[in-house]
Amino acid sequence: MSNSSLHMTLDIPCASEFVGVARLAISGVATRMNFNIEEIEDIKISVSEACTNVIQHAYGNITNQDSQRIYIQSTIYDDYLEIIVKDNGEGFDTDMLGTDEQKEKSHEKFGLGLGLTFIKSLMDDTSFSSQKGQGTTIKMIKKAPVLDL
Amino acid sequence: MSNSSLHMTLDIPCASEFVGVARLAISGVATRMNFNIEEIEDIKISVSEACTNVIQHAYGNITNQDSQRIYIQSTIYDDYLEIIVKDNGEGFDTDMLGTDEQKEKSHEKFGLGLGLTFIKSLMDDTSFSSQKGQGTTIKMIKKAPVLDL
Amino acid sequence: MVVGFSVEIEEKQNIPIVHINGEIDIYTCPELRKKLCELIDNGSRKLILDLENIQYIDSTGLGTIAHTARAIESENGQIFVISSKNQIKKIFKVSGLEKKNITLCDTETSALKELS
Amino acid sequence: MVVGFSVEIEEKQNIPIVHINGEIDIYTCPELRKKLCELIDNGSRKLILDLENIQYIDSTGLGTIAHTARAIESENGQIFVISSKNQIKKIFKVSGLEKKNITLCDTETSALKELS
Ligand SMILES: Nc1ncnc2c1ncn2[C@@H]1O[C@H](COP(=O)(O)OP(=O)(O)O)[C@@H](O)[C@H]1O
Ligand SMILES: Nc1ncnc2c1ncn2[C@@H]1O[C@H](COP(=O)(O)OP(=O)(O)O)[C@@H](O)[C@H]1O
Repeated sequence: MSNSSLHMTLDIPCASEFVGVARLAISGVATRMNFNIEEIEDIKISVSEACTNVIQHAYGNITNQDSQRIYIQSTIYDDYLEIIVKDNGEGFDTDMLGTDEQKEKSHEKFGLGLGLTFIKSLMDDTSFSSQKGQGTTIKMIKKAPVLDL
Repeated sequence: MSNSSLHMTLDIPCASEFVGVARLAISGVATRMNFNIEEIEDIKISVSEACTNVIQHAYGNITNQDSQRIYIQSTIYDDYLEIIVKDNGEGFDTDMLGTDEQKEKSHEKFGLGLGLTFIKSLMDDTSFSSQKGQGTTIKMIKKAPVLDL
Repeated sequence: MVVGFSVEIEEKQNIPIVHINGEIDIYTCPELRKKLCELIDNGSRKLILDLENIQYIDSTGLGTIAHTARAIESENGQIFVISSKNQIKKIFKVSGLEKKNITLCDTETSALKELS
Repeated sequence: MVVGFSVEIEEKQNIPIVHINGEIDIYTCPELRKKLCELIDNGSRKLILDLENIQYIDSTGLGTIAHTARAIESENGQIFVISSKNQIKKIFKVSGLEKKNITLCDTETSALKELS
Protein backbone atom coordinates (compact mmCIF):
# COMPACT_ATOMS: atom_id res chain seq x y z
CA MET A 1 0.00 0.00 0.00
CA SER A 2 1.28 3.44 -0.85
CA ASN A 3 0.96 5.90 1.95
CA SER A 4 2.52 8.99 0.49
CA SER A 5 -1.01 10.38 0.45
CA LEU A 6 -0.80 10.40 4.24
CA HIS A 7 2.70 11.80 4.42
CA MET A 8 3.63 15.15 5.93
CA THR A 9 6.96 16.99 5.85
CA LEU A 10 7.85 19.93 8.05
CA ASP A 11 11.08 21.82 7.52
CA ILE A 12 11.95 24.27 10.30
CA PRO A 13 15.00 26.31 11.28
CA CYS A 14 17.29 24.76 13.86
CA ALA A 15 16.09 27.19 16.51
CA SER A 16 14.49 26.63 19.88
CA GLU A 17 11.44 28.79 19.15
CA PHE A 18 10.38 26.37 16.39
CA VAL A 19 10.28 23.20 18.49
CA GLY A 20 6.78 24.18 19.60
CA VAL A 21 5.73 24.41 15.96
CA ALA A 22 6.89 20.83 15.36
CA ARG A 23 4.99 19.73 18.46
CA LEU A 24 1.78 21.40 17.34
CA ALA A 25 1.96 19.99 13.81
CA ILE A 26 2.62 16.46 15.00
CA SER A 27 -0.16 16.65 17.59
CA GLY A 28 -2.52 17.57 14.73
CA VAL A 29 -1.50 14.45 12.83
CA ALA A 30 -1.76 12.24 15.91
CA THR A 31 -5.24 13.52 16.69
CA ARG A 32 -6.43 12.38 13.28
CA MET A 33 -5.31 8.87 14.18
CA ASN A 34 -7.45 8.77 17.32
CA PHE A 35 -4.53 8.49 19.69
CA ASN A 36 -5.65 9.38 23.22
CA ILE A 37 -4.38 12.40 25.11
CA GLU A 38 -1.64 10.48 26.88
CA GLU A 39 -0.36 8.89 23.66
CA ILE A 40 -0.38 12.30 21.95
CA GLU A 41 1.73 13.62 24.84
CA ASP A 42 4.19 10.75 24.37
CA ILE A 43 4.49 11.61 20.68
CA LYS A 44 4.88 15.35 21.32
CA ILE A 45 7.64 14.76 23.87
CA SER A 46 9.49 12.35 21.57
CA VAL A 47 9.43 14.76 18.62
CA SER A 48 10.56 17.59 20.89
CA GLU A 49 13.42 15.53 22.27
CA ALA A 50 14.61 14.70 18.77
CA CYS A 51 14.41 18.38 17.70
CA THR A 52 16.11 19.49 20.91
CA ASN A 53 18.97 17.10 20.17
CA VAL A 54 19.40 18.61 16.72
CA ILE A 55 19.53 22.10 18.23
CA GLN A 56 21.94 21.09 20.97
CA HIS A 57 24.24 18.72 19.13
CA ALA A 58 23.88 18.56 15.35
CA TYR A 59 25.37 21.74 13.95
CA GLY A 60 28.12 22.46 16.45
CA ASN A 61 30.88 23.59 14.11
CA ILE A 62 28.82 24.51 11.08
CA THR A 63 28.60 28.26 10.84
CA ASN A 64 26.16 28.81 7.99
CA GLN A 65 22.97 29.40 9.96
CA ASP A 66 20.72 29.29 6.91
CA SER A 67 21.53 25.68 6.19
CA GLN A 68 20.85 24.56 9.76
CA ARG A 69 17.46 22.92 9.43
CA ILE A 70 15.37 20.26 11.14
CA TYR A 71 13.26 18.00 8.92
CA ILE A 72 10.27 16.30 10.50
CA GLN A 73 8.40 13.72 8.48
CA SER A 74 5.36 11.75 9.52
CA THR A 75 3.44 9.04 7.73
CA ILE A 76 0.15 7.56 8.85
CA TYR A 77 -0.09 3.81 8.34
CA ASP A 78 -3.04 1.58 9.10
CA ASP A 79 -1.69 0.45 12.42
CA TYR A 80 1.06 2.87 13.33
CA LEU A 81 2.40 6.39 12.99
CA GLU A 82 5.96 6.74 11.73
CA ILE A 83 7.94 9.87 12.53
CA ILE A 84 11.39 10.73 11.22
CA VAL A 85 13.48 13.63 12.53
CA LYS A 86 16.52 14.39 10.38
CA ASP A 87 19.37 16.87 10.27
CA ASN A 88 22.30 17.51 7.92
CA GLY A 89 24.65 18.19 10.79
CA GLU A 90 27.97 16.79 11.94
CA GLY A 91 26.66 13.39 12.82
CA PHE A 92 28.25 11.34 15.59
CA ASP A 93 29.49 7.91 16.46
CA THR A 94 26.42 6.03 17.73
CA ASP A 95 28.69 3.46 19.40
CA MET A 96 29.47 6.01 22.08
CA LEU A 97 25.82 6.10 23.23
CA GLY A 98 25.56 4.83 26.80
CA THR A 99 29.29 5.15 27.46
CA ASP A 100 30.75 7.17 30.32
CA GLU A 101 32.37 9.56 27.87
CA GLN A 102 28.99 10.43 26.38
CA LYS A 103 27.40 10.89 29.80
CA GLU A 104 30.14 13.30 30.75
CA LYS A 105 29.67 15.25 27.54
CA SER A 106 25.93 15.40 28.10
CA HIS A 107 26.41 16.87 31.57
CA GLU A 108 28.81 19.49 30.27
CA LYS A 109 26.14 20.65 27.87
CA PHE A 110 23.53 20.91 30.65
CA GLY A 111 21.87 17.71 29.44
CA LEU A 112 21.12 14.57 31.39
CA GLY A 113 21.37 12.08 28.58
CA LEU A 114 17.62 11.77 28.94
CA GLY A 115 16.48 12.69 25.42
CA LEU A 116 16.99 9.30 23.80
CA THR A 117 15.91 7.49 26.98
CA PHE A 118 12.59 9.35 26.86
CA ILE A 119 12.04 8.61 23.19
CA LYS A 120 12.78 4.92 23.69
CA SER A 121 10.43 4.60 26.62
CA LEU A 122 7.57 6.66 25.15
CA MET A 123 7.54 5.24 21.62
CA ASP A 124 7.01 1.63 20.53
CA ASP A 125 10.03 1.43 18.26
CA THR A 126 13.03 3.68 17.69
CA SER A 127 15.97 3.46 15.35
CA PHE A 128 18.87 5.78 15.12
CA SER A 129 21.39 6.33 12.37
CA SER A 130 24.15 8.85 12.13
CA GLN A 131 27.14 9.40 9.91
CA LYS A 132 30.01 11.75 10.64
CA GLY A 133 29.71 14.72 8.33
CA GLN A 134 26.36 13.55 6.93
CA GLY A 135 23.90 14.13 9.71
CA THR A 136 21.63 12.15 11.96
CA THR A 137 18.26 10.49 11.46
CA ILE A 138 15.98 9.16 14.13
CA LYS A 139 12.96 7.09 13.20
CA MET A 140 10.23 6.40 15.72
CA ILE A 141 7.04 4.44 15.62
CA LYS A 142 3.93 4.66 17.77
CA LYS A 143 1.37 1.91 17.37
CA ALA A 144 -2.12 3.06 16.50
CA PRO A 145 -4.80 2.75 19.13
CA VAL A 146 -6.84 -0.43 18.87
CA LEU A 147 -10.42 0.76 18.60
CA ASP A 148 -13.20 -1.08 20.42
CA LEU A 149 -15.84 -1.72 17.77
CA MET B 1 18.57 40.82 5.57
CA SER B 2 18.34 37.09 5.00
CA ASN B 3 15.44 35.49 6.76
CA SER B 4 15.73 31.92 5.66
CA SER B 5 16.73 31.21 9.22
CA LEU B 6 13.14 32.06 10.15
CA HIS B 7 11.55 30.17 7.32
CA MET B 8 9.25 27.16 7.70
CA THR B 9 7.89 24.82 5.04
CA LEU B 10 5.04 22.39 5.59
CA ASP B 11 4.11 19.91 2.91
CA ILE B 12 0.81 18.09 3.52
CA PRO B 13 -1.49 15.87 1.48
CA CYS B 14 -4.39 17.57 -0.25
CA ALA B 15 -6.86 16.09 2.23
CA SER B 16 -9.33 17.72 4.57
CA GLU B 17 -7.98 16.00 7.69
CA PHE B 18 -4.66 17.83 7.27
CA VAL B 19 -6.01 21.39 7.21
CA GLY B 20 -6.03 21.33 11.00
CA VAL B 21 -2.33 20.40 10.97
CA ALA B 22 -1.56 23.48 8.85
CA ARG B 23 -3.59 25.60 11.24
CA LEU B 24 -1.74 24.30 14.29
CA ALA B 25 1.71 24.76 12.73
CA ILE B 26 0.99 28.32 11.63
CA SER B 27 -0.49 29.22 15.01
CA GLY B 28 2.77 28.06 16.56
CA VAL B 29 4.74 30.40 14.31
CA ALA B 30 2.36 33.30 14.92
CA THR B 31 2.60 32.86 18.67
CA ARG B 32 6.34 33.33 18.48
CA MET B 33 5.73 36.72 16.87
CA ASN B 34 3.59 37.94 19.76
CA PHE B 35 0.42 38.27 17.69
CA ASN B 36 -2.59 38.49 19.99
CA ILE B 37 -5.31 35.84 20.12
CA GLU B 38 -7.53 37.61 17.61
CA GLU B 39 -4.71 38.12 15.11
CA ILE B 40 -3.72 34.47 15.45
CA GLU B 41 -7.33 33.54 14.68
CA ASP B 42 -7.24 35.74 11.56
CA ILE B 43 -4.07 33.99 10.42
CA LYS B 44 -5.45 30.51 11.14
CA ILE B 45 -8.63 31.20 9.19
CA SER B 46 -6.71 32.63 6.23
CA VAL B 47 -4.39 29.63 6.00
CA SER B 48 -7.36 27.28 6.30
CA GLU B 49 -9.25 29.09 3.56
CA ALA B 50 -6.28 28.82 1.24
CA CYS B 51 -5.85 25.10 1.99
CA THR B 52 -9.59 24.50 1.64
CA ASN B 53 -9.47 26.12 -1.81
CA VAL B 54 -6.68 23.77 -2.84
CA ILE B 55 -8.73 20.78 -1.68
CA GLN B 56 -11.90 21.98 -3.38
CA HIS B 57 -10.57 23.42 -6.60
CA ALA B 58 -6.93 22.71 -7.40
CA TYR B 59 -6.69 19.08 -8.42
CA GLY B 60 -10.07 18.54 -10.10
CA ASN B 61 -9.04 16.39 -13.05
CA ILE B 62 -5.71 15.14 -11.81
CA THR B 63 -6.07 11.54 -10.74
CA ASN B 64 -2.70 10.75 -9.19
CA GLN B 65 -3.54 11.20 -5.53
CA ASP B 66 0.08 10.94 -4.39
CA SER B 67 1.08 14.10 -6.21
CA GLN B 68 -1.77 16.16 -4.79
CA ARG B 69 -0.05 18.23 -2.16
CA ILE B 70 -0.44 21.53 -0.37
CA TYR B 71 2.73 23.52 0.39
CA ILE B 72 2.58 26.05 3.19
CA GLN B 73 5.53 28.35 3.70
CA SER B 74 5.95 31.00 6.35
CA THR B 75 8.71 33.49 6.93
CA ILE B 76 9.05 35.73 9.96
CA TYR B 77 10.25 39.24 9.11
CA ASP B 78 10.93 42.06 11.54
CA ASP B 79 7.58 43.70 10.99
CA TYR B 80 5.39 41.14 9.29
CA LEU B 81 4.65 37.46 8.81
CA GLU B 82 4.55 36.22 5.23
CA ILE B 83 2.61 33.07 4.40
CA ILE B 84 2.50 31.33 1.03
CA VAL B 85 0.08 28.53 0.18
CA LYS B 86 0.88 26.76 -3.07
CA ASP B 87 -0.41 23.86 -5.13
CA ASN B 88 0.66 22.17 -8.38
CA GLY B 89 -2.91 21.84 -9.56
CA GLU B 90 -4.82 22.86 -12.64
CA GLY B 91 -4.65 26.57 -11.97
CA PHE B 92 -7.38 28.92 -13.13
CA ASP B 93 -7.99 32.17 -14.86
CA THR B 94 -7.80 34.81 -12.11
CA ASP B 95 -9.67 37.27 -14.34
CA MET B 96 -12.85 35.36 -13.66
CA LEU B 97 -12.70 36.18 -9.93
CA GLY B 98 -15.70 38.29 -8.98
CA THR B 99 -17.65 37.46 -12.14
CA ASP B 100 -21.15 35.96 -12.15
CA GLU B 101 -19.84 32.82 -13.80
CA GLN B 102 -17.46 32.24 -10.90
CA LYS B 103 -20.15 32.88 -8.30
CA GLU B 104 -22.39 30.32 -9.96
CA LYS B 105 -19.59 27.78 -10.02
CA SER B 106 -18.86 28.44 -6.34
CA HIS B 107 -22.47 27.77 -5.39
CA GLU B 108 -22.55 24.52 -7.34
CA LYS B 109 -19.62 23.32 -5.29
CA PHE B 110 -21.34 24.22 -2.02
CA GLY B 111 -19.12 27.29 -1.66
CA LEU B 112 -20.12 30.88 -1.13
CA GLY B 113 -17.19 32.52 -2.80
CA LEU B 114 -16.19 33.56 0.72
CA GLY B 115 -12.72 32.03 0.95
CA LEU B 116 -10.78 34.78 -0.79
CA THR B 117 -13.06 37.47 0.70
CA PHE B 118 -12.16 36.24 4.17
CA ILE B 119 -8.45 36.16 3.44
CA LYS B 120 -8.51 39.68 2.02
CA SER B 121 -10.37 41.10 4.97
CA LEU B 122 -8.40 39.26 7.67
CA MET B 123 -4.87 39.77 6.32
CA ASP B 124 -3.05 43.03 5.62
CA ASP B 125 -1.95 42.18 2.12
CA THR B 126 -2.83 39.38 -0.28
CA SER B 127 -1.61 38.50 -3.74
CA PHE B 128 -2.80 35.72 -5.95
CA SER B 129 -1.20 34.10 -8.94
CA SER B 130 -2.35 31.15 -10.96
CA GLN B 131 -1.39 29.58 -14.24
CA LYS B 132 -3.45 27.00 -16.09
CA GLY B 133 -1.71 23.66 -15.80
CA GLN B 134 0.90 25.01 -13.39
CA GLY B 135 -0.96 25.59 -10.17
CA THR B 136 -1.92 28.40 -7.87
CA THR B 137 -0.02 30.44 -5.31
CA ILE B 138 -1.49 32.76 -2.75
CA LYS B 139 0.76 35.03 -0.72
CA MET B 140 -0.53 36.78 2.37
CA ILE B 141 0.99 39.16 4.83
CA LYS B 142 0.01 40.00 8.39
CA LYS B 143 1.72 42.99 9.97
CA ALA B 144 3.52 42.27 13.21
CA PRO B 145 2.05 43.66 16.40
CA VAL B 146 3.55 46.98 17.46
CA LEU B 147 4.79 46.41 20.98
CA ASP B 148 4.38 49.07 23.63
CA LEU B 149 7.79 49.48 25.14
CA MET C 1 -4.83 20.86 22.25
CA VAL C 2 -7.04 19.55 19.50
CA VAL C 3 -10.52 18.85 20.83
CA GLY C 4 -12.82 16.19 19.42
CA PHE C 5 -15.70 17.36 17.25
CA SER C 6 -19.27 16.72 18.38
CA VAL C 7 -22.78 17.85 17.49
CA GLU C 8 -25.47 17.35 20.10
CA ILE C 9 -29.13 18.23 19.83
CA GLU C 10 -31.30 19.37 22.71
CA GLU C 11 -34.89 20.57 22.45
CA LYS C 12 -36.35 23.59 24.26
CA GLN C 13 -39.78 25.10 23.59
CA ASN C 14 -40.05 22.68 20.66
CA ILE C 15 -37.00 24.23 19.05
CA PRO C 16 -33.90 22.14 18.43
CA ILE C 17 -30.76 23.64 19.92
CA VAL C 18 -27.69 22.31 18.13
CA HIS C 19 -24.67 22.37 20.46
CA ILE C 20 -21.46 22.18 18.48
CA ASN C 21 -18.08 21.42 20.05
CA GLY C 22 -14.63 21.61 18.55
CA GLU C 23 -13.45 22.99 15.23
CA ILE C 24 -15.79 23.55 12.27
CA ASP C 25 -13.71 23.24 9.11
CA ILE C 26 -13.72 21.31 5.84
CA TYR C 27 -12.93 18.12 7.77
CA THR C 28 -15.73 18.30 10.33
CA CYS C 29 -18.36 20.08 8.20
CA PRO C 30 -19.84 16.94 6.62
CA GLU C 31 -20.94 15.69 10.05
CA LEU C 32 -22.55 19.03 10.91
CA ARG C 33 -24.24 19.18 7.49
CA LYS C 34 -25.69 15.70 7.99
CA LYS C 35 -27.17 16.58 11.39
CA LEU C 36 -28.69 19.82 10.09
CA CYS C 37 -30.21 18.02 7.08
CA GLU C 38 -31.78 15.45 9.38
CA LEU C 39 -33.42 18.18 11.45
CA ILE C 40 -34.84 19.84 8.37
CA ASP C 41 -36.00 16.54 6.91
CA ASN C 42 -37.81 15.93 10.18
CA GLY C 43 -39.69 19.20 9.74
CA SER C 44 -37.74 21.73 11.83
CA ARG C 45 -38.04 25.23 10.41
CA LYS C 46 -36.55 27.16 13.34
CA LEU C 47 -33.12 26.16 14.61
CA ILE C 48 -30.72 27.44 17.22
CA LEU C 49 -27.03 26.78 16.60
CA ASP C 50 -24.95 27.09 19.74
CA LEU C 51 -21.39 28.05 18.76
CA GLU C 52 -20.29 29.03 22.29
CA ASN C 53 -18.04 25.99 22.60
CA ILE C 54 -16.46 25.91 19.20
CA GLN C 55 -12.75 26.62 18.96
CA TYR C 56 -12.74 27.51 15.29
CA ILE C 57 -14.99 28.24 12.31
CA ASP C 58 -14.23 29.37 8.76
CA SER C 59 -16.08 29.88 5.47
CA THR C 60 -16.82 26.18 5.18
CA GLY C 61 -18.82 26.37 8.41
CA LEU C 62 -20.57 29.57 7.39
CA GLY C 63 -21.34 27.92 4.03
CA THR C 64 -23.04 25.03 5.78
CA ILE C 65 -25.11 27.38 7.92
CA ALA C 66 -26.01 29.49 4.86
CA HIS C 67 -27.12 26.46 2.85
CA THR C 68 -29.29 25.25 5.70
CA ALA C 69 -30.84 28.70 6.03
CA ARG C 70 -31.48 28.84 2.29
CA ALA C 71 -33.17 25.42 2.34
CA ILE C 72 -35.82 26.62 4.80
CA GLU C 73 -36.08 30.23 3.62
CA SER C 74 -39.16 29.79 1.44
CA GLU C 75 -41.05 28.31 4.38
CA ASN C 76 -40.21 31.14 6.74
CA GLY C 77 -37.47 29.09 8.32
CA GLN C 78 -34.97 30.88 10.55
CA ILE C 79 -31.62 30.15 12.12
CA PHE C 80 -30.40 31.75 15.32
CA VAL C 81 -26.70 31.52 15.97
CA ILE C 82 -25.46 31.86 19.54
CA SER C 83 -22.02 33.31 20.00
CA SER C 84 -20.59 35.95 22.25
CA LYS C 85 -17.12 35.77 20.71
CA ASN C 86 -15.90 38.81 18.78
CA GLN C 87 -13.99 36.74 16.25
CA ILE C 88 -17.14 34.88 15.20
CA LYS C 89 -19.20 38.08 15.06
CA LYS C 90 -16.49 39.56 12.89
CA ILE C 91 -16.52 36.82 10.25
CA PHE C 92 -20.33 36.80 10.18
CA LYS C 93 -20.15 40.51 9.44
CA VAL C 94 -17.54 40.01 6.69
CA SER C 95 -19.66 37.25 5.14
CA GLY C 96 -22.79 39.38 4.92
CA LEU C 97 -24.91 36.40 5.95
CA GLU C 98 -26.69 38.16 8.77
CA LYS C 99 -28.96 40.06 6.37
CA LYS C 100 -30.83 36.88 5.49
CA ASN C 101 -32.79 34.57 7.74
CA ILE C 102 -29.79 34.15 10.02
CA THR C 103 -29.63 36.08 13.30
CA LEU C 104 -26.70 36.32 15.71
CA CYS C 105 -27.49 36.28 19.44
CA ASP C 106 -25.23 36.59 22.45
CA THR C 107 -27.01 34.01 24.60
CA GLU C 108 -29.39 31.06 24.38
CA THR C 109 -31.91 33.01 26.44
CA SER C 110 -32.03 35.88 23.99
CA ALA C 111 -32.33 33.46 21.05
CA LEU C 112 -35.27 31.68 22.69
CA LYS C 113 -36.90 35.02 23.49
CA GLU C 114 -36.64 36.15 19.86
CA LEU C 115 -38.20 32.89 18.72
CA SER C 116 -41.19 32.83 21.06
CA MET D 1 -3.94 27.09 21.71
CA VAL D 2 -0.45 28.08 22.61
CA VAL D 3 -0.35 29.67 26.03
CA GLY D 4 2.18 32.28 27.10
CA PHE D 5 4.96 31.15 29.41
CA SER D 6 5.25 32.65 32.86
CA VAL D 7 7.04 31.98 36.13
CA GLU D 8 5.62 33.56 39.28
CA ILE D 9 6.96 33.28 42.78
CA GLU D 10 4.83 33.26 45.92
CA GLU D 11 6.05 32.68 49.45
CA LYS D 12 4.34 30.50 52.08
CA GLN D 13 5.86 29.49 55.43
CA ASN D 14 9.09 31.14 54.21
CA ILE D 15 9.27 28.72 51.29
CA PRO D 16 9.18 30.03 47.73
CA ILE D 17 6.48 28.43 45.63
CA VAL D 18 7.34 28.72 41.95
CA HIS D 19 4.15 28.71 39.86
CA ILE D 20 4.92 27.86 36.25
CA ASN D 21 2.46 28.38 33.41
CA GLY D 22 2.65 27.22 29.80
CA GLU D 23 5.11 24.89 28.10
CA ILE D 24 8.53 24.05 29.52
CA ASP D 25 10.82 23.23 26.62
CA ILE D 26 14.18 24.28 25.19
CA TYR D 27 12.68 27.65 24.25
CA THR D 28 11.23 28.59 27.64
CA CYS D 29 13.78 26.84 29.88
CA PRO D 30 16.28 29.70 30.01
CA GLU D 31 13.69 31.91 31.74
CA LEU D 32 12.87 29.22 34.28
CA ARG D 33 16.55 28.53 34.87
CA LYS D 34 17.19 32.21 35.52
CA LYS D 35 14.39 32.46 38.11
CA LEU D 36 15.55 29.33 39.91
CA CYS D 37 19.15 30.57 40.00
CA GLU D 38 18.00 33.86 41.51
CA LEU D 39 16.16 32.04 44.30
CA ILE D 40 19.19 29.95 45.12
CA ASP D 41 21.51 32.95 44.96
CA ASN D 42 19.22 34.63 47.47
CA GLY D 43 19.69 31.73 49.85
CA SER D 44 16.67 29.49 49.29
CA ARG D 45 17.44 25.85 49.99
CA LYS D 46 13.91 24.47 49.91
CA LEU D 47 11.76 25.14 46.87
CA ILE D 48 8.30 24.14 45.74
CA LEU D 49 7.76 23.97 41.97
CA ASP D 50 4.08 24.08 41.05
CA LEU D 51 3.64 22.29 37.70
CA GLU D 52 -0.17 22.04 37.95
CA ASN D 53 -0.70 24.62 35.21
CA ILE D 54 1.94 23.60 32.74
CA GLN D 55 0.78 22.19 29.42
CA TYR D 56 4.03 20.47 28.57
CA ILE D 57 7.41 19.44 29.94
CA ASP D 58 10.25 17.38 28.48
CA SER D 59 13.82 16.41 29.35
CA THR D 60 14.97 20.02 29.04
CA GLY D 61 12.63 20.96 31.89
CA LEU D 62 13.63 17.96 33.97
CA GLY D 63 17.27 18.85 33.31
CA THR D 64 16.73 22.33 34.70
CA ILE D 65 15.04 20.95 37.81
CA ALA D 66 17.80 18.37 38.23
CA HIS D 67 20.57 20.96 37.95
CA THR D 68 18.87 23.17 40.51
CA ALA D 69 18.49 20.23 42.86
CA ARG D 70 22.14 19.31 42.42
CA ALA D 71 23.27 22.87 43.16
CA ILE D 72 21.66 22.78 46.62
CA GLU D 73 22.21 19.09 47.40
CA SER D 74 25.34 19.52 49.49
CA GLU D 75 23.52 22.00 51.75
CA ASN D 76 20.55 19.71 52.36
CA GLY D 77 18.52 21.54 49.78
CA GLN D 78 15.32 19.96 48.55
CA ILE D 79 12.86 20.47 45.72
CA PHE D 80 9.20 19.51 45.93
CA VAL D 81 7.40 19.23 42.64
CA ILE D 82 3.62 19.56 42.62
CA SER D 83 1.80 17.70 39.91
CA SER D 84 -1.24 15.48 39.90
CA LYS D 85 -0.94 14.65 36.19
CA ASN D 86 -0.08 11.08 35.25
CA GLN D 87 1.97 12.11 32.23
CA ILE D 88 4.31 14.17 34.38
CA LYS D 89 4.59 11.46 37.03
CA LYS D 90 5.45 9.04 34.24
CA ILE D 91 8.37 11.04 32.84
CA PHE D 92 9.73 11.70 36.34
CA LYS D 93 9.69 7.96 36.84
CA VAL D 94 11.45 7.31 33.51
CA SER D 95 14.08 9.93 34.34
CA GLY D 96 14.96 8.38 37.70
CA LEU D 97 15.24 11.86 39.25
CA GLU D 98 12.92 11.14 42.14
CA LYS D 99 15.57 9.15 43.98
CA LYS D 100 17.57 12.28 44.71
CA ASN D 101 16.55 15.40 46.60
CA ILE D 102 13.49 15.82 44.40
CA THR D 103 10.08 14.75 45.68
CA LEU D 104 6.82 14.60 43.74
CA CYS D 105 3.63 15.68 45.53
CA ASP D 106 0.02 15.72 44.38
CA THR D 107 -0.91 19.02 46.05
CA GLU D 108 0.60 22.17 47.47
CA THR D 109 -0.80 21.26 50.87
CA SER D 110 1.01 17.95 50.97
CA ALA D 111 4.25 19.59 49.80
CA LEU D 112 4.04 22.21 52.56
CA LYS D 113 3.25 19.50 55.11
CA GLU D 114 6.34 17.49 54.09
CA LEU D 115 8.48 20.60 54.41
CA SER D 116 7.33 21.71 57.85
N1 LIG E 1 20.98 15.04 16.08
C1 LIG E 1 22.15 14.79 16.70
N2 LIG E 1 23.34 15.20 16.17
C2 LIG E 1 24.51 14.95 16.79
N3 LIG E 1 24.61 14.28 17.95
C3 LIG E 1 23.49 13.83 18.54
C4 LIG E 1 22.20 14.06 17.95
N4 LIG E 1 21.27 13.49 18.76
C5 LIG E 1 21.93 12.94 19.79
N5 LIG E 1 23.28 13.14 19.68
C6 LIG E 1 24.33 12.65 20.62
O1 LIG E 1 23.74 11.66 21.47
C7 LIG E 1 23.93 12.00 22.84
C8 LIG E 1 22.77 11.53 23.68
O2 LIG E 1 21.60 12.31 23.46
P1 LIG E 1 20.47 12.42 24.58
O3 LIG E 1 20.13 11.05 25.06
O4 LIG E 1 19.35 13.18 24.00
O5 LIG E 1 21.14 13.22 25.77
P2 LIG E 1 21.53 14.75 25.94
O6 LIG E 1 20.91 15.50 24.79
O7 LIG E 1 20.96 15.12 27.26
O8 LIG E 1 23.02 14.79 25.89
C9 LIG E 1 24.12 13.50 22.84
O9 LIG E 1 24.85 13.94 23.96
C10 LIG E 1 24.87 13.74 21.53
O10 LIG E 1 26.26 13.51 21.69
N1 LIG F 1 -6.03 26.75 -5.36
C1 LIG F 1 -6.98 26.95 -6.35
N2 LIG F 1 -6.94 26.22 -7.48
C2 LIG F 1 -7.88 26.40 -8.46
N3 LIG F 1 -8.87 27.30 -8.36
C3 LIG F 1 -8.96 28.07 -7.25
C4 LIG F 1 -8.02 27.93 -6.17
N4 LIG F 1 -8.35 28.82 -5.22
C5 LIG F 1 -9.44 29.48 -5.67
N5 LIG F 1 -9.82 29.04 -6.89
C6 LIG F 1 -10.94 29.55 -7.70
O1 LIG F 1 -11.35 30.79 -7.15
C7 LIG F 1 -12.74 30.77 -6.85
C8 LIG F 1 -13.05 31.64 -5.66
O2 LIG F 1 -12.57 31.04 -4.45
P1 LIG F 1 -13.24 31.40 -3.05
O3 LIG F 1 -13.33 32.88 -2.93
O4 LIG F 1 -12.47 30.72 -1.99
O5 LIG F 1 -14.71 30.81 -3.13
P2 LIG F 1 -15.25 29.30 -3.05
O6 LIG F 1 -14.12 28.42 -2.65
O7 LIG F 1 -16.36 29.35 -2.05
O8 LIG F 1 -15.73 29.00 -4.45
C9 LIG F 1 -13.08 29.30 -6.67
O9 LIG F 1 -14.44 29.04 -6.91
C10 LIG F 1 -12.16 28.64 -7.68
O10 LIG F 1 -12.74 28.63 -8.95
